[in-house]
Amino acid sequence: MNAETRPLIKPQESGVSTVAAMRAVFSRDMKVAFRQRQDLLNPLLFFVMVVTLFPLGVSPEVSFLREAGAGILWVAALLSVLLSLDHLFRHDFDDGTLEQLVLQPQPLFLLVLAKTLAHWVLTGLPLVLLAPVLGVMVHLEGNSIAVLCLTLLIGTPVLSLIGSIGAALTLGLRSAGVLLSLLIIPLYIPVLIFGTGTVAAATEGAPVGAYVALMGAFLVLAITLAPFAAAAALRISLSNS
Amino acid sequence: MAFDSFTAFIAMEGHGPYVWTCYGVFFLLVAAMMVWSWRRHQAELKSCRRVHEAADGSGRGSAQPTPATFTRVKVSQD
Amino acid sequence: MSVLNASDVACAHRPGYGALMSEPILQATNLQCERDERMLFRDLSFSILPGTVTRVEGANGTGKTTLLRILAGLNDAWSGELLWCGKSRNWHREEFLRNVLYLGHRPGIKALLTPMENLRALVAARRPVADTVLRQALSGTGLDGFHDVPCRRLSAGQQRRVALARLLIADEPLWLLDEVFTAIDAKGVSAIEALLQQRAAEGGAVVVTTHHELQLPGMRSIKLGEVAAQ
Amino acid sequence: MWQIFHKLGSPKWFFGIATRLMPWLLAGALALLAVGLVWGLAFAPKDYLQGNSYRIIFIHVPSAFLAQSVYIMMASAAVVTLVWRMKLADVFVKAVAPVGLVLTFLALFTGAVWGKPTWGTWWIWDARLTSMLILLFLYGGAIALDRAINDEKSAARAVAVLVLVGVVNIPIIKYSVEWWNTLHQPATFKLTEKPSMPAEMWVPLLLSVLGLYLMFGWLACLRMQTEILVREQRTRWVKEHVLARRAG
Repeated sequence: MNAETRPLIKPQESGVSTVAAMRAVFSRDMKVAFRQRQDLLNPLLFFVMVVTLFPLGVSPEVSFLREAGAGILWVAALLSVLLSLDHLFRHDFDDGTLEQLVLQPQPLFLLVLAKTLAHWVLTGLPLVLLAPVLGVMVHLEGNSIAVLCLTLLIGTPVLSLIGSIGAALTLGLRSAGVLLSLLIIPLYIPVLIFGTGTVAAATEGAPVGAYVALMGAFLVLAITLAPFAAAAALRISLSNS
Repeated sequence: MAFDSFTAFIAMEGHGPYVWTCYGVFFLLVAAMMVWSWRRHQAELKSCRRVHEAADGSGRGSAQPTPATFTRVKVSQD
Repeated sequence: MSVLNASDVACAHRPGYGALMSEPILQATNLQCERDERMLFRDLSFSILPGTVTRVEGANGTGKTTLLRILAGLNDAWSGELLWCGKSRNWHREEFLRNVLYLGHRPGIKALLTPMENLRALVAARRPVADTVLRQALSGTGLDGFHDVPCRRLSAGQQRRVALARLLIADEPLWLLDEVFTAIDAKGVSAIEALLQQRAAEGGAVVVTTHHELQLPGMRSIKLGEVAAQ
Repeated sequence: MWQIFHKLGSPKWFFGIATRLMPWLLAGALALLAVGLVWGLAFAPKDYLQGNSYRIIFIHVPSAFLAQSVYIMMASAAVVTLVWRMKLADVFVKAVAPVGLVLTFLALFTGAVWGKPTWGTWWIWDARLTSMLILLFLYGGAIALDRAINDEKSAARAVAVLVLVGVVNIPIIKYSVEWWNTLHQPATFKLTEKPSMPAEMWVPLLLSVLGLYLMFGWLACLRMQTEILVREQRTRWVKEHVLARRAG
């Protein structure tokens, strides 16, 4: 038998490192997003609009806004992230990129983590950057705005990570958007509570270190567990398609 | 007995409506779950039976299903 | 003929060793798949040998795509046994994925990216390939001049060709190709047929589903749809 | 070992066991609930603080207790679904999720009605009630996801992932809601936690909790049997079962 007629089964060590593969996934998502820049603005506009509804719908009084401001901003940020989650896997699912992602030899949960990170950089991070402006508009004080931004900085990645599970579970279903919200909102409650609670504590002048540390713990927990669940959910959803 | 009379038992010193509403809704929902689950079970048994009886029938050739002839069905105009 | 002992045969992990031609690269035993309460197939057994092209045959709805997705590891809703080089595929998933190339009927091409970017992203997950090689591959599928045009401006056939460009540089020993001739013109079809044949001659194993009448010398086939008739 | 495991997971085996078990479960449930609730309603002494309204405890606590443990049971079954792909675990989750939803609703409803004479308002953002409300959402989400996926196996596995994620979150939710509660309104006095409850109160409470557990067992068996019939309709044993019942 001729040596050339034997296909070489590739040895274990060959191929691309997991980090390189994650970087490739991340940069592709960024590239795709920046080819459609106007879509990046949508969650931000939504964020601003929801915040605007509160002074109009409830009261423009400084005292009310100062007390409710952190909560309003947090709820609005949560809803914007929720709104953008539907796209996390949807386009990849429709064009078949997701199949290829699942068939990559690298651990799927790490690739999902890279995708989720890209999602956060494209939606969560801009919200954090915009928050100080809106914080001033709802009459929050300087210190409170700083703490609010800090909690959003730690909290929005958690929202993206938990959301990735819901997005993966509802992939390819009818009315996936509404279903996604139903599944995910209850899981968002602890982050919301601690996000706003920390700002409230800061407004009263209480030390916030412990709460921030606790939110950090949420983030660590979400980073370690959510990608596994999302990867499992993706396999299930693809299996069904 | 913690109450002096039946009327006192019903009234529960003014808390009667609350207590009895709760118990009422509790029994209603638990009973509804029981009845509904039971009826669904019976319906499913029945449908399984129908499926298998139909399969048995055609297998033995006793009750042949009508062959597909695609003849038009007469509909009276009354 | 060289003398090989048992550990050398079949998928050794060291470079330089390969599967013997007679050793199936993929072996399915009593595969069964049920979808939406409908039995697609059961007791399906076959083996895929290196150096062969295998065509999955069957009418619409007999589960050709599903079978291919099961083989690729995209569909988990099956029972039976699937051996990859004599080992359980599910327990050697990473090694298996390293060695298999799957092209679905959704080609995995991002409309907003250019053919070059798409091809680079698809290949980069598996091995580093120089851009010049990628360009050659794209040119080889007749996409000269379109390398840096966003894919949404390309026709359906051209988009498929971007995905097919992977085949020109792929070194995976097992190819699973779903409806590979869709949206490809007659000239392209015969070129792809030649490509598959060449791949088989190199020792690769190719599994295809297609409605197109594929006739290659030495082609094997898996027939689906007989369960439904029973 | 695996043989036993597989036998335990076999729908046919379960169907037989459940048929034999169900009369006992139902009888036990009715007896315990009757004794516990009559005792609680008519014979247990009045609470010195809340008066007679506290008698709602004999249904509120069992419902709340069971609502939470049903979710834990579903999560355990979800592990079995994902790891061993046992059909019976899928069936269990699907069959009991609506029961859990109803029990959670009952806990919420009785809590709200109890709140009126106690706090003077129907709803209060009390830590327990809020946690229960979130549990209701979790149940609702699981049922909605199950309904949305056509393929049974995929639905079971997707719901299993969701329930597991939920069960990891439940302690976090509980903790954060309690923290939030102390932040906003220090609890004046809680509905259920009494420093010490006399035996005439906790014995009937225990009886009704056990009674509702047995009732849940009966409902779970019945609903699982129904679900098994749906799934295994074409098998030989189902055929024998349904045709034998017609003859007998």
